[in-house]
Amino acid sequence: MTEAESSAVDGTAPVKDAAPARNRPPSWWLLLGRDRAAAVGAVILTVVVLVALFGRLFIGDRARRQDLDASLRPPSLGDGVYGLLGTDVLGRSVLARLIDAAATTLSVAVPAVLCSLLIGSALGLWAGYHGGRRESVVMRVADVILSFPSLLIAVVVLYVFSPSALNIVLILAVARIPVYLRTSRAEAAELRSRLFVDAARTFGTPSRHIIYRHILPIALPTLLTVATLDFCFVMLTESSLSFLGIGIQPPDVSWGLMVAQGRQYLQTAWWITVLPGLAIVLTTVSATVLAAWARIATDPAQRWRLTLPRKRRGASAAVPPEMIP
Amino acid sequence: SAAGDAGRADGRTLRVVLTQEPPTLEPCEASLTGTGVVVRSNITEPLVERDPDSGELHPLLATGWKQTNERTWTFDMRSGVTFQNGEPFTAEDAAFSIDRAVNSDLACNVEGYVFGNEDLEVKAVSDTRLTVTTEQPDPILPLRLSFVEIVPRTTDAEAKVRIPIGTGPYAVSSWQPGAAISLERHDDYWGDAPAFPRARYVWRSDASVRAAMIDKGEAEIAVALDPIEAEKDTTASFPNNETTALRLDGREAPLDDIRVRRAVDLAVDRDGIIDALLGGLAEPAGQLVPPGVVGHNDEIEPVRQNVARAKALVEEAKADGVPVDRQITLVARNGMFAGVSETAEALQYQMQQIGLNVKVRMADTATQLQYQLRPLPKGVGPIALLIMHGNQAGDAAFTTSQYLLSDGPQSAFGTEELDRRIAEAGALSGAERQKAFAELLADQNKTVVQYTHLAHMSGLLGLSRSIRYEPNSATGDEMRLAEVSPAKAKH
Amino acid sequence: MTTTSAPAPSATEPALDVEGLCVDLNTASGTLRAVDGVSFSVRRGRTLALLGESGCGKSMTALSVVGLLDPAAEVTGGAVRVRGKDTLRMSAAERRKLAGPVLSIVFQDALTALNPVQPVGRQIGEPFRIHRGLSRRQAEEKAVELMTRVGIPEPRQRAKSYPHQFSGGMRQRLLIAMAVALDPDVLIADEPTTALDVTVQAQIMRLLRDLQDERDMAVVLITHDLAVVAQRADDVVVMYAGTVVENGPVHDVFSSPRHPYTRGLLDSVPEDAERGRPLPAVPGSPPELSAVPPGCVFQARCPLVRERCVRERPSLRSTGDGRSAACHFSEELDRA
Amino acid sequence: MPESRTTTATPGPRADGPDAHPPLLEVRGVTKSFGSGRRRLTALDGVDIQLGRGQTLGLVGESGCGKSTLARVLLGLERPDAGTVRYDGVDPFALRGKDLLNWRRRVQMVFQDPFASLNARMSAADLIGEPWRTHRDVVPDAKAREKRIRELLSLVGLRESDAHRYPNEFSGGQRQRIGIARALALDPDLIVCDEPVSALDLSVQAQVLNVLSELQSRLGVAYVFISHDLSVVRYISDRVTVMYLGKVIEHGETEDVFDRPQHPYTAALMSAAPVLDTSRATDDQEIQLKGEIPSPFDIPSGCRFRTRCWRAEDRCATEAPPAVVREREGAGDAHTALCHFPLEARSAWA
Amino acid sequence: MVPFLRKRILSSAIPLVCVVLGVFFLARMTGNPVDLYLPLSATAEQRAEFSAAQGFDLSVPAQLWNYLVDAAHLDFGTSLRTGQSATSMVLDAFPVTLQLAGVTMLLAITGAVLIGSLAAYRPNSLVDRVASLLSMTAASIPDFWFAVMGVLVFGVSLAWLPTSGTLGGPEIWVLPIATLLIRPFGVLVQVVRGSMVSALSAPYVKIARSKGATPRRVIFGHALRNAVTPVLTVAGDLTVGLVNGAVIVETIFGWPGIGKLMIDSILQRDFAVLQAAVLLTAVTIFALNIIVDVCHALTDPRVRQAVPA
Ligand SMILES: Nc1ncnc2c1ncn2[C@@H]1O[C@H](COP(=O)(O)OP(=O)(O)OP(=O)(O)O)[C@@H](O)[C@H]1O
Ligand SMILES: Nc1ncnc2c1ncn2[C@@H]1O[C@H](COP(=O)(O)OP(=O)(O)OP(=O)(O)O)[C@@H](O)[C@H]1O
Ligand SMILES: [Mg+2]
Ligand SMILES: [Mg+2]
Repeated sequence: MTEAESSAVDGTAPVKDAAPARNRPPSWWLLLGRDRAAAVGAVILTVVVLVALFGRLFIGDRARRQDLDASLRPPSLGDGVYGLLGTDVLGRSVLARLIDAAATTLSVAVPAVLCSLLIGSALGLWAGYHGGRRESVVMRVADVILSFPSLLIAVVVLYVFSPSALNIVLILAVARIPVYLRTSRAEAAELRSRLFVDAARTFGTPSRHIIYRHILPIALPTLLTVATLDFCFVMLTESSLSFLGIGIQPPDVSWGLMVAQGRQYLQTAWWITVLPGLAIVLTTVSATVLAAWARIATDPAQRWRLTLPRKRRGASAAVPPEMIP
Repeated sequence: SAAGDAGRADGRTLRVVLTQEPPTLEPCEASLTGTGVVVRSNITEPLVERDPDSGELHPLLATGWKQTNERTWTFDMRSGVTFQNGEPFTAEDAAFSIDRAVNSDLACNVEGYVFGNEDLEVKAVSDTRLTVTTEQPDPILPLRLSFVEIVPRTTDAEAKVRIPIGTGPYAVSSWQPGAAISLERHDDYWGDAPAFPRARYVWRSDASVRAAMIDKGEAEIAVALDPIEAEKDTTASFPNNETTALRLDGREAPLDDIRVRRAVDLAVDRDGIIDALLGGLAEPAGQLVPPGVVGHNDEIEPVRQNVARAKALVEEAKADGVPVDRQITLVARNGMFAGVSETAEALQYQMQQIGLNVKVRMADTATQLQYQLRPLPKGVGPIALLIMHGNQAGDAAFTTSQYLLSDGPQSAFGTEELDRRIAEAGALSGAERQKAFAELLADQNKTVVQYTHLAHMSGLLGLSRSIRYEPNSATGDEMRLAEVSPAKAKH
Repeated sequence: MTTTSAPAPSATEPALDVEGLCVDLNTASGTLRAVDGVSFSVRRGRTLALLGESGCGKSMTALSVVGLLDPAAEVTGGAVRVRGKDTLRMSAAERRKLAGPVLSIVFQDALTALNPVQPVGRQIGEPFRIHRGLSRRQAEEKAVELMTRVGIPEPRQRAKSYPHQFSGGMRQRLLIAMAVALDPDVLIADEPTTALDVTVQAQIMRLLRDLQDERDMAVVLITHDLAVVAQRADDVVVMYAGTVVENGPVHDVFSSPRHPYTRGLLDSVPEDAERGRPLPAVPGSPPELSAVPPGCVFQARCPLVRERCVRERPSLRSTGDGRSAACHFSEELDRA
Repeated sequence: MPESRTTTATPGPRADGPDAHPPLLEVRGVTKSFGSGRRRLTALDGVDIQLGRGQTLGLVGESGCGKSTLARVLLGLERPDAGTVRYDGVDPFALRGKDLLNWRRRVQMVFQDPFASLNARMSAADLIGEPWRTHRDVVPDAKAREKRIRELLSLVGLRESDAHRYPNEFSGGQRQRIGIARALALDPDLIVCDEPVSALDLSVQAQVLNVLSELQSRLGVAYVFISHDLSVVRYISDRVTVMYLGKVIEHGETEDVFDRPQHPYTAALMSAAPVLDTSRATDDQEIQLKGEIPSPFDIPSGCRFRTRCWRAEDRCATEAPPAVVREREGAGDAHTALCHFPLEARSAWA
Repeated sequence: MVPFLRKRILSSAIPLVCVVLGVFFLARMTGNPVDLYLPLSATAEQRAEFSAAQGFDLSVPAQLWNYLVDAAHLDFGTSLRTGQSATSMVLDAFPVTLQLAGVTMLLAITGAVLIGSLAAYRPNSLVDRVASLLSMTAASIPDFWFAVMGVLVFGVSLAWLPTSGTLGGPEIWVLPIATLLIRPFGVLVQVVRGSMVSALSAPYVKIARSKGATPRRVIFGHALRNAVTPVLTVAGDLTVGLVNGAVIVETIFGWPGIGKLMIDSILQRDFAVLQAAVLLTAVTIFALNIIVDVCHALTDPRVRQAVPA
């Protein structure tokens, strides 16, 4: 028996006084520190976010400054900081562009994911919780959006109206709403018949509070997992839009656009396309790892796994369903 | 190693990779690039052909022609020509083909493209003689007829055909939709037999894949490679008669001020763009027509970049109250040429360097056409439109009437003076015509400055080491497979 | 009592012998010891009841015996011997050989313990396929026999039904059928009837006993129901906070408990209690696993607590007549 | 359809009390079925119950007979297909807004399944305090809430330090206590307890039963107490209602039902209950019912118990059994049962 | 099952109509295709004539009416671009896409089930971590980049595979399928793993292990079928993505599928083809959703029973 800190116990006293205050659950930082992969992911994400937020302050116009004479310089240590990662075909610093692109990329991907997440899950939870006709209407709407070629909407909006970042966000958000809608509806429909929801109803808790307090927290990790995958998907789609010429418009630059534009220089100047591709992969993998961690850390039944020595730790568990392309 | 789509490299099949599947092979649509590149001069032939370099007309299915009166031309037909279906070629067939292309309800592209609304009166006088009568006197009718591909009488006159029969060196042997078009040598061809008994077209829209197919030996010819490939010894570039320019809409401030337009002209670094973005394959341009076209002005030097002067001009304009801060939209079309979006970016950057406020808008063809063609869109602010103009006919009249008239179909504005000179020049011929057009082109650069000329472009062809082929300025529109020979034959 | 298969232990040798079993539990705030040195043994044909406050580690003990602990828990000490071999030191493959023919378990939760997407016949026949290498058809034949045995009407048709088409009681019987399929030496039943109503509960207990008689199994019965224990068990082990506090033959333990906790437990039966008068419950609650006091685990709730109890943990001492108790002052109870 | 209530007088508690006050809870002819068409399952079939303030009604019956469904109807979680539910004469299904909230506060439930009825992501303190987030006025400030949570925890025999633990860290019995503490949080007038102690071991069961009785005597809480542990029901209930396949088949004062059951099913139930006497072999006295409980989709004609009844005759299959009322001498409800051949006192066992 | 199907199909009808109408109007919003199909120098009269010939001069409601009337006769019009019937073009392209999508999903599901299960059986083992990292990376690689790399590396440098194309032996499938595969595979591995982990912690798995079942039996005999529900859902949605948008692969490798046809007809304002293509894919997608539901019912008897009889 662990005889730890209980020397102060007075045997005759009632146990509730004697028992030392139970350790509060370990702090998030500690839990994060215990999972090395997640910690690395968190660091990378933080760096990306910081770069996106403040990078532009440091690089000034370096991301836009062209020098046609310095076109396609390979990465080198000799050309100062901005030459570290080479230059693109217009002689712009790839490093500066990566930094600039981080902001654009995130400012497209994050709002797009957030919008679809918020709208989709709100509607889905509502529909799933209430069921019946509300549910069928919402699901049919999801069907329509899903079977609609999103490319068509993209082309219409981006060519007919202007291909602004805002429009891209809107399109991506609308196109992704059904994913969250279906996921959250399925979760809510399953959860609404759980006893603890009934219990909450017996206290007179209004539906919206039940959804918010009981259903959302359980559905949230799944939704977050979907969202991280979607985050990746949105970046890739934005890149595909650039491939088709309707993505982010120059001189704005996003990682996706860099990959798409640099594609033709793959053989001669790999750095233009590989580096932004790497940025996308690193960011999404970090986000996914972190989401997996969050799944465990927020689940009281799983949290213990993070407190173990690495090799004995178990699964991150549970299903992230419906992570549609 | 695995063979590609175009079949194995057997030395007997010439494999060509295009950018996209030809929508149709209907001969009367051969002025569409996608169709013509396959059909023209390979499967079907016209009566006369225009030499892409000299601009002169050469006999093809017609051996000679003359203008018999103001409105009538007579053509002599080549004899001993057979169609790929075995039928002999006669003047009847020529008459039928012209009728079908120009006078029918088929809505052929040639009709709109070359003949306008005009109908022709065509008559086969004998098996070897044909007369064509126009409503108005037409000095260049033979040139126009060089766009009409000759098909046998048995061709459907009511509907378009997808697979044509012609007199050319190759006949279509099969078309697998989406995958490939195969040609077979036409053994009774009247001219020299082509070196390759078979040819096969496939298509890939991605330039790097096309280049890869040459590298891999999956194709002998690949069209429209990216300039980045220019350094390889398996590529050949050729001037393709296309000229790129920025059309400035002089009706809207700040582009309505000629100083601003001049400043834009001075701001552009043509050499830089050509070297860095176009693989050094283009020539800086100072006018809309390339050398070799009637009316090209040798004297015009492309403007050299001069940022300081450009800035000064903008400053000056600004001092006079021109709203130079107003946002100018630079419209360009995706896929117009390789590197177009980078070029647009470079232009935007260079314009911004002199103090203008420019936004790039990449558009698809349909959208870009709204900006290019009259009626021009309203309420879109000042537009700088990146255009690419190809003068296939070889005469500046085709250019000026479209691009320089103040109400030209593809022109934003102009001056009455220039309109008058264009009209005058069009009526001239010979050296006078050349001089008049050359002068008015120089004049537009001085007084109107609607265009900031960029470059006379080049195409880039991928050619496998196993073949020999000399591309010319027409290659982009009609690639004559008969001119391709195996490399070893050369040595 | 008949010894059936060759390697089976003799009548005197216990079929299951658990010695000093310790199980640690990983939680977010540290590692706890959930089972601390539990020992008991049971012979063929006998029933051992495992009693104890909820949360005292009964299920953990059962699960570690059959090697099915959650990943959060880990056996850290002790031995579990069947047929003379310590299962805790076996390889996974060796252990699998025992699971079914030697050691078997029935879980409490019949609602979820059957695979919802497989017909029950297939599931019940599975042990035969795993251990006897029967074909699917033969195994299903066996399953039908077993279902007949546990009293499922129309077993041939019902073998094709899915778990959700059975009532709770029937599912529990299916689980039992599955557990006894290979005539195990030892059957562990973890609260097999808690979720069921009395009539069904009685049926199940009867079934278990009949099967035990028929197959000469050793049964470890985990339950809260003292009445069931009294009726069905031969021996009883009383656990408290992860430790064994008393064991012995049921009749003796119930008539004269030698640990104050056992006494308290027996007193709380509402059977003959008068309505309106409070039931004599044991006050307080067991110690937290993260802070078990160094002395007696029951000290905080014990009416007899002395200074010694705080200092010194009483070990499980034999008190004669095959019984033992972990109390410094068990004699006092006897006298009381 | 709250308006189409029928008020047929069937066996069961009699409504006419000595005073004009309506009873705390009165249920008449409640019918509830699930599904539709051929797969229609009648879970409740014209159930009547009645309960006065500070009283306890025990509800027993075979698994699946509709006890939990009735509990859910009482809590307004299911709307009955027919019949009326009245609390102090008020129909909860007609309430809206503030009135509904006030009613909700007065009626609470302890759920049968301690695993499913607690949200695994909330700590014990959050769970117990959850009702206050809707009923903000009950315990207004945070300090008081914490204190009250501590009180409630110790009331049900948990430690104060358990407040920060999550359900998965508790054993089944400990969870059930959290559920009970939560039901007590709003100081309700009526608690519907759906097998509140079946997951608990005896010592805790005793604690919990003591808590419940104490609350009743102190605050006058009424209970509907569902259980299959007859000794517990007997200990805690004033009256007992026995259900079989969605119908009330016997009702009466606890002693009457336990000591002098009229319905054969009740008798069988009583005999099956194990007794804590190691020397007594009880099997001989146990009435072993034949067969399985019939499918609720296909309820037998006439008397629904006849398929398993050892006294059944042809008549049982054709005629619905009449209500047999055995008047009792002292105060209290009459002892009613639905049977063609009711047992005489003590005829079945002992 | 039959009433279920009937109900499901009926409930798809209204959304389908919405899709068809939506495409019709959206397409019309992209402007008049006349300019695209006439030479730049065409005169105003020629344009008007062309417009009239194609019916673009009618009001949008009138065009809609004509379209609906024709569609009712299963006539979806003629392609402006090729002059062929839109129906035949779409029907030509569709099998290509279906084959691509089918083979891809088959491989993706099989691979993901194997690898995901392996990873889930020993969570956090080396296998698990490698599988997770690889699948996450796979899911986040831009597909066109992967495709071009594949062409350069396997097509040109190593010369193991043809660069592109549809004619030839099985080797021509490798690169397109690999490109299409990476993302679904990456996503599915994670879904399978997640849902396997929860399935493996279910009580019936404990029971199976208490019977002495081997890991293989536990995974494939017991857990898999229970874990398959989310996998099916996700796989269905991924397939939708493939049916609707294998554009990049079709573009790069020259596969004449429906995705490329659709984007081409959008860019070329070839409304007839676009409408026919969207209708066909929408019907396919609805059918796919129904198939997924049926699969759910087939794998899970509880769902089967919940279907109203
Ligand atoms: N994941 C966990 N985290 C923390 N504590 C746990 C966890 N799992 C189990 N426990 C604790 O381990 C102890 C033993 O649990 P076990 O399930 O063996 O109890 P039990 O005796 O079977 O109880 P019951 O009779 O209620 O089923 C309990 O106190 C429980 O709170
Ligand atoms: N939501 C529902 N849908 C369909 N059937 C239901 C539903 N709820 C309950 N039932 C059915 O109604 C019947 C009565 O169920 P109920 O839960 O009330 O029984 P119970 O008496 O509480 O049983 P137990 O003692 O096992 O808890 C059962 O046959 C059950 O299957
Ligand atoms: Mg237990
Ligand atoms: Mg119940």
